[in-house]
Amino acid sequence: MKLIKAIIKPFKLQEVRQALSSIGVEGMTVTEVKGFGRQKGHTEIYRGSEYTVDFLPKTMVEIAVAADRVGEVINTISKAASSGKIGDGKIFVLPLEHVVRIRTGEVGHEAL
Amino acid sequence: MKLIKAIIKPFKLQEVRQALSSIGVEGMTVTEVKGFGRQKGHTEIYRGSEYTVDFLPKTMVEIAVAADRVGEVINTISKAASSGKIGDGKIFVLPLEHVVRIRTGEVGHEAL
Amino acid sequence: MKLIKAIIKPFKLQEVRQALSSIGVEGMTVTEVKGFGRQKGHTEIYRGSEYTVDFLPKTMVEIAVAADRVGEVINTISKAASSGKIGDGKIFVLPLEHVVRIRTGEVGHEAL
Amino acid sequence: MTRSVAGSRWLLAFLPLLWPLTAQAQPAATATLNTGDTAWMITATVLVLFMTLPGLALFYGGLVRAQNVLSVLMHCFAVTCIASVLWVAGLYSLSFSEGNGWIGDLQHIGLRGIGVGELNGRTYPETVFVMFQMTFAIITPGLIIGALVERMKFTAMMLFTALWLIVVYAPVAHWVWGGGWMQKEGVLDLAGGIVVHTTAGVSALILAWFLGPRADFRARIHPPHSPGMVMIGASMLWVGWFGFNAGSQGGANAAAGMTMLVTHIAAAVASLTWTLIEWRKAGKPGLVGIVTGMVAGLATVTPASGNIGPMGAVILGVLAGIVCYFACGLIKQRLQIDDALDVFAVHGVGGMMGSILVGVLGTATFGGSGVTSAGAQLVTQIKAVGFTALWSAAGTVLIVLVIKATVGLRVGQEAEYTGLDQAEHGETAYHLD
Amino acid sequence: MTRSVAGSRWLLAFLPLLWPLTAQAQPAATATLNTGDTAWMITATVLVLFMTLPGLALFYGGLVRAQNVLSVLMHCFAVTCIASVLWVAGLYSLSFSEGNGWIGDLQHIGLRGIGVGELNGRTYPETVFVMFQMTFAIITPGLIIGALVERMKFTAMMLFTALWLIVVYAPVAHWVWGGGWMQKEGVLDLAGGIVVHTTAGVSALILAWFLGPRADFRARIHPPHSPGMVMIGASMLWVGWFGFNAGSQGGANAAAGMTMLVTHIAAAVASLTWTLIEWRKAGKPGLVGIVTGMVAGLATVTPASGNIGPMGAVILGVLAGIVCYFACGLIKQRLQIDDALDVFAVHGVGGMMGSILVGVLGTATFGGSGVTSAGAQLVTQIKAVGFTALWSAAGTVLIVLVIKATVGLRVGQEAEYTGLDQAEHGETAYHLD
Amino acid sequence: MTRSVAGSRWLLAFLPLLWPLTAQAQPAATATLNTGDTAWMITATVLVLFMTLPGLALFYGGLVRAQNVLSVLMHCFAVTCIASVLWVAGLYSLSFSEGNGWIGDLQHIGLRGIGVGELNGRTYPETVFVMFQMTFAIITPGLIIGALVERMKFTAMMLFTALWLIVVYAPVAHWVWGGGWMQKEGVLDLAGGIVVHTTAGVSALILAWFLGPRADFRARIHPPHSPGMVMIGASMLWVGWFGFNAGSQGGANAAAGMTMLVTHIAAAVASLTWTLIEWRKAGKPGLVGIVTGMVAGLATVTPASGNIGPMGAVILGVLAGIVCYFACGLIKQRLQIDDALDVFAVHGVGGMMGSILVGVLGTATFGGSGVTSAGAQLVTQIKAVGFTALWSAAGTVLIVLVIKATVGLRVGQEAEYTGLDQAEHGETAYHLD
Ligand SMILES: Nc1ncnc2c1ncn2[C@@H]1O[C@H](COP(=O)(O)OP(=O)(O)O)[C@@H](O)[C@H]1O
Ligand SMILES: Nc1ncnc2c1ncn2[C@@H]1O[C@H](COP(=O)(O)OP(=O)(O)O)[C@@H](O)[C@H]1O
Ligand SMILES: Nc1ncnc2c1ncn2[C@@H]1O[C@H](COP(=O)(O)OP(=O)(O)O)[C@@H](O)[C@H]1O
Repeated sequence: MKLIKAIIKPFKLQEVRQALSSIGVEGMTVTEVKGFGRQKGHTEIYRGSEYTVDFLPKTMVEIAVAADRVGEVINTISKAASSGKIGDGKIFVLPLEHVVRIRTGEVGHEAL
Repeated sequence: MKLIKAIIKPFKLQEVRQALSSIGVEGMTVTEVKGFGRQKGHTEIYRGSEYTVDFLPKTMVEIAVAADRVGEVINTISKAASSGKIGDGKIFVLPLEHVVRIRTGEVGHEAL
Repeated sequence: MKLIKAIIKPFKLQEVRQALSSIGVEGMTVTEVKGFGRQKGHTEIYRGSEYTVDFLPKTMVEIAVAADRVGEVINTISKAASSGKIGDGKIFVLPLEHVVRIRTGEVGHEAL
Repeated sequence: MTRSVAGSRWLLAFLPLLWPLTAQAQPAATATLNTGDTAWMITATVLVLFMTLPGLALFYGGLVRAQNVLSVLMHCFAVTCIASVLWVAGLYSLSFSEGNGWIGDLQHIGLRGIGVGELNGRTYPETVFVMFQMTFAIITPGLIIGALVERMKFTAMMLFTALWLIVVYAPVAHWVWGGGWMQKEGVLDLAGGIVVHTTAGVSALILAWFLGPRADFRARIHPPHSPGMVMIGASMLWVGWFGFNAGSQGGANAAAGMTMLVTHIAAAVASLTWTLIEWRKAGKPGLVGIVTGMVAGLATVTPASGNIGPMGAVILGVLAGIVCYFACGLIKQRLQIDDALDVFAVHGVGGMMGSILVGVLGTATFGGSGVTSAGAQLVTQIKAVGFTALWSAAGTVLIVLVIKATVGLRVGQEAEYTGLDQAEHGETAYHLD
Repeated sequence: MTRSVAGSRWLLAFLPLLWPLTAQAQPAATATLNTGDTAWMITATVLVLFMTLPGLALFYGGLVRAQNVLSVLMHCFAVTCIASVLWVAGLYSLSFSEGNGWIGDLQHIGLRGIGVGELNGRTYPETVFVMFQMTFAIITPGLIIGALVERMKFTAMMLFTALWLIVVYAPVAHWVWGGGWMQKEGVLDLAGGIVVHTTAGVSALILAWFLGPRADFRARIHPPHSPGMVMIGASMLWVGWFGFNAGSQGGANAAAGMTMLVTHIAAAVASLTWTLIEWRKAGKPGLVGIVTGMVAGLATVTPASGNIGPMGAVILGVLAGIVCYFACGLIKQRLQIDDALDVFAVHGVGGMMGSILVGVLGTATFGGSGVTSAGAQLVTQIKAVGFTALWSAAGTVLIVLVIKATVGLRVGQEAEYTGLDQAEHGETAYHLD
Repeated sequence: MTRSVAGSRWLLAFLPLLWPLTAQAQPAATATLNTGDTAWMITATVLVLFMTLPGLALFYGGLVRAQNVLSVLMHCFAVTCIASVLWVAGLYSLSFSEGNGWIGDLQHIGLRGIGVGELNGRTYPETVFVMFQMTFAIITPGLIIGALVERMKFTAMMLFTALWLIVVYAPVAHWVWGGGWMQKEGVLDLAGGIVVHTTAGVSALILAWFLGPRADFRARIHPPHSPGMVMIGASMLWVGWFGFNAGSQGGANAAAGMTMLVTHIAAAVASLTWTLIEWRKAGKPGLVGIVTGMVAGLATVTPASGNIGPMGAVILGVLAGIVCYFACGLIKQRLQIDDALDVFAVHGVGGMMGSILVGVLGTATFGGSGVTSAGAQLVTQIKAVGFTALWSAAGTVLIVLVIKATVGLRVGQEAEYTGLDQAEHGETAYHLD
């Protein structure tokens, strides 16, 4: 099993969710994060002084999936999250050793 | 060492913390997240129109532990976080290669 | 490749970012988290009653890097984040199997 | 004057008389300044300004998404400023100087001729009257903001406001309150069911239709980002509304007292009515619901509050709660018009309803006063409401066309997604960490 | 009249005289309307309503957890509406029409007989008096909300409010202000130390006891979710309180000026006193602390503000700061009663203290006026406070039993954990992203 | 009296006459109480208090970081309390009793001799005058808070306020409004361009310089944590300012009406002017900008609002928008003085500008009144502004030295990083989860 962490632009969350849902992936956990990268933050100007907001609001989507679905999920996310502009984000894949569903005690693929 | 990520219902956080504390696990990092899964969000109704809040507030607890304590920790969390209802959440276990305690420079198990 | 997760004191974020930037690491994702550990929370007193705030605000910095840069990055973070006081935080290193840059489709080191 | 005759005369009427041929002296005013009336009118003016800043701004600001709240506050604030300047520049004169039945003249342009001691037949200074009426000219376009939030360009909104005040507000204010034809026909509208709520409500609906719905209006609308902010704003509207209605009696007199009382009763009854319906229909009584009911009650009682008694207030309150509740669903769900914050359904429908029903509830039968023949008064009221609605609609269409041809109505798609706060104003509402 | 005699007579007193046998004409009122008094009384009414909406609502709303803030705002708003309607329906008549020493009659039911021009012996319209007193009947049950937050059912709260206004508020208002027995005995209570703060404080304590503590009251209580909101609300209470106290002088007169002054002094002194104690005891001077001190000072000075001078105000301010501070700890820590927002300790204790001490501080020795014999006045005051406290307690017990037997007092455990905003009202306070 | 003479006399002047040798009877006042004037003055007092609590507190609180917002609210609240107590204790007497040209005497210490019925030659009670002027003594040190936020110790701030009121405020108030030398020279300052804005603005700048900049002032300043809160506060300032300016006319009269009108015009024009400049310079019109423009406009018109007409108000509005906008950049960017919330640039510069320009705009040429010779009046005004600025600067330096030698000015570095809310007050502003 793998844990996929995708950092995307916040306004793409809906599209990504729908796309994942259409390939049968319904479970995910979403965190609001701040991104630093090539895409730069912005300045806000108050009373003639510049104030730097150097991070960008981003959304992190974490999805645990069976190893054999990783490619499909990556592609789906990539397509849905892409705007073609800088700052579209990244997808990270981490090994996932074990999963438990708290309610039932199911483990492994059952628990996804 | 392993990194345990548990997604639980927010109001269970206190119980989970106390349970972990009682088995000697004091360190953890907690993030507020939004969950999507089988448990569905809710609608809020304003002036006769339905507004969908499709995520559920969840709490993610991350705990780095020695490999030999993983089973115990999972059981403890499972018990404390369970309400028996849908949406109780999941526990993910990831391999953890290295840990450093910033203050002292200790590494590995020492640093947990 | 590795995913480095550093839990630091929020007011050290600027320094950590600048230090990382000076060794050429510009990309990172930052999350506000609540920490529990040896450093204890505080009490707020209202109208003579004590209210416990048992977590501490912490900042989690996640950085994906090539395996050969891990040591350098850890050292840089350690130095910049250290105040020598309890609660300075921890650095966790996790294996990272795959990275994709959504905009270009680049993968692996290219995508970092 | 029938509507067809009116229609044929108005173009003529507007032009030649704008500048008074002879600066007529005001009829010798025998009134002297009364400090109690003056104290109350200054206070009432403050209260009505408070309704817009920050009352209405918060009421509206809490209803939108967090990424657009500042743009709403900005709109309300900027509208206040632009309306104030235009009022002083010429709109007060157009609205309240003599002119003809359709529009005032320009004798008071730039407040010419309004000296410190001028009473103009009132018991309080004309400067205070100018200010009091200015706060109405501020809040009326302010109400329209509710229809255009989360997608209209700031420049377009400003241009709209300026033109709308000239084309719609000033004439209607003149007709009803400034000595114009409706006033001469005996229309009853103490504090603006016609001048304020009908004009703003109808124009809001038309504007919303031209703007088109917000990006995700059909798929999913977002809940109010801060119901608490909505409630704070609504509370300020409630307390300020006493300035609005009781202030419209022009003094600290017995009529102001009764107006205050019936205004309050209608608000309380409408709140409870709305809440009960919502409780039944949606399963739970909500905060946004109860305060919306209150606003509906106040909008509805406004035109009638000078003529009804407590019984009339209860009736209007109940009707406001019921009719405005269902009007919201009708516009948004059935007609699928994204009048985002329900300006037409709450203010427009309420204001029109109250403006018409005062014809009945102002009779002694219902504990009212000032209406002797319900039938005749109803005709007068309906004609006035109908004509004002048409005028507002036509004026709005005209202005929208001008804006479309010049600065454009709507922000780009990306700006809408990012939120207007960043895109239009370069600011972020909540930096909480 | 001794308490035992009172006890035996009241049941009789309440019943037969409710409906006036002959609709007595009011004694010929020679007063004429004074516009200055009217201007001030309308303004004072607006200020007192502003105290509840949004003042008190924010003061209380900021003190609870984020998941319950909307329910607090909702409670305050709904109480305003229900109290308004009941006041108009019959409570005004029960409180302020003639009746007997225990309760008014029903001659003004539905505001019957209160015409536009009616002065009823005052210098401002009776409609304004109805409104002014209504705002007191709103805020008094509003205060009780502080005791029941985060766990009481909305239906139960509404039912409680309605019954409590009938059983507790209207009679006590009649005794002290409506010509009832306390007034005849010469009780001093300008603006409601007895009628407002004793009744609300005692009832809050009893209700909190019956409700039981919030889920985690013993293990860990949660800090105020928004001290800033608390401060905003408190500030509005401060400015509004001038309407409350100075408005209770019934006109824009010299007495109102002095009342304003002593009210302000007590508030400022109590704030600083509280803060100094907190600074010493808790190590830091906090915002919630200083504003709580202010509210304590205002509650304490309220009954006395018509009779004391600046020196008396300083004394009451110091006492309010000290006594109310320690009362908070006493109730919550010692007695372990979860009067969540300290209604009894702050309002009840303060109000009772001020109501008693006016008997001393109103003497010329302390720069006061209106009290010639401190001893006799003290007896009168203590008797009135004591009897009112007992009546309030008994009334509350009765009502609680009714509610327990019908709709039930408390929400379920899950609702309490989730928060009342979602569970009871289906809303979320902060959608900030 | 030339400045050099003034300089040589003041030390002498202050000492011997503090305690009146003979408690002189006030000149027989023939005025009687006017209820309308009284109603308005009570209301105006409430409005000015509302400007500080919560108006100014929110205006400032929204501009700082989330970790310091409570400390700002706390400062405003505590300043209100301490100023109130000192005012009653002795400052009112020093400011407004007879004394000499430099300072009043102590005949009204502890409000001695101010009875309920005292009018002291006015048409409203002296108690109300005491209260009205107290609200000015509250907001003036309140303004200074904007310079010291995010780094000054709470104790230091409190000590500063107390000393500053004695050393700077009370004398200047006496000079200009209390019968002192400036008043005798015919200085015009209706509502405090000199007494309020010049003193506060200059002192703020000096204090900011001594405090030094916030930790990351050069590297990166943080945007306002809540522009919405800023706007709410600004709106309250706007509505409250009518109490400030029109209230300074001392009654509900024709002059109050004109003052209200020109005050409003200047605010609206300054808001738009500022916004247009910002739009051009920074690319976008922002909410914080437009409301800052408004405050600049109000500060600027304040001293002139008793003497100018609408034309003068427009001119002052335009100038306020332009000059204050660029003053902000000048102080922060050029001079690198961290007057954090631009107290000098907005209030100080605006107030001084208005105080001087009234000498011209108060002439009939500009539709004003009360100035016959612009040249002579300008000299009087400039002298008064200049001398007050110097006095304020000197007083502030003195006080800062005292504080440095005692409690210390600034919190430690860690407290500054953590935020003053936690470090100084033990509280957290937003517990939203
Ligand atoms: N090395 C990295 N480690 C962790 N997160 C990263 C890294 N590089 C980029 N990110 C995240 O991805 C987001 C987008 O990256 P950015 O370089 O701005 O543009 P792009 O996605 O087009 O390459 C960043 O805002 C940050 O949240
Ligand atoms: N595949 C997944 N990857 C990541 N998080 C998941 C996944 N499935 C579920 N979750 C998280 O677990 C929470 C609970 O899951 P849900 O399916 O609602 O109920 P249950 O825990 O009873 O299976 C979700 O809200 C989400 O945060
Ligand atoms: N075992 C752990 N798993 C995950 N996070 C931890 C763990 N231990 C500590 N942390 C995180 O590191 C932070 C600092 O740890 P703490 O024990 O307080 O001090 P120190 O860093 O000096 O050891 C905690 O607040 C928590 O966020």
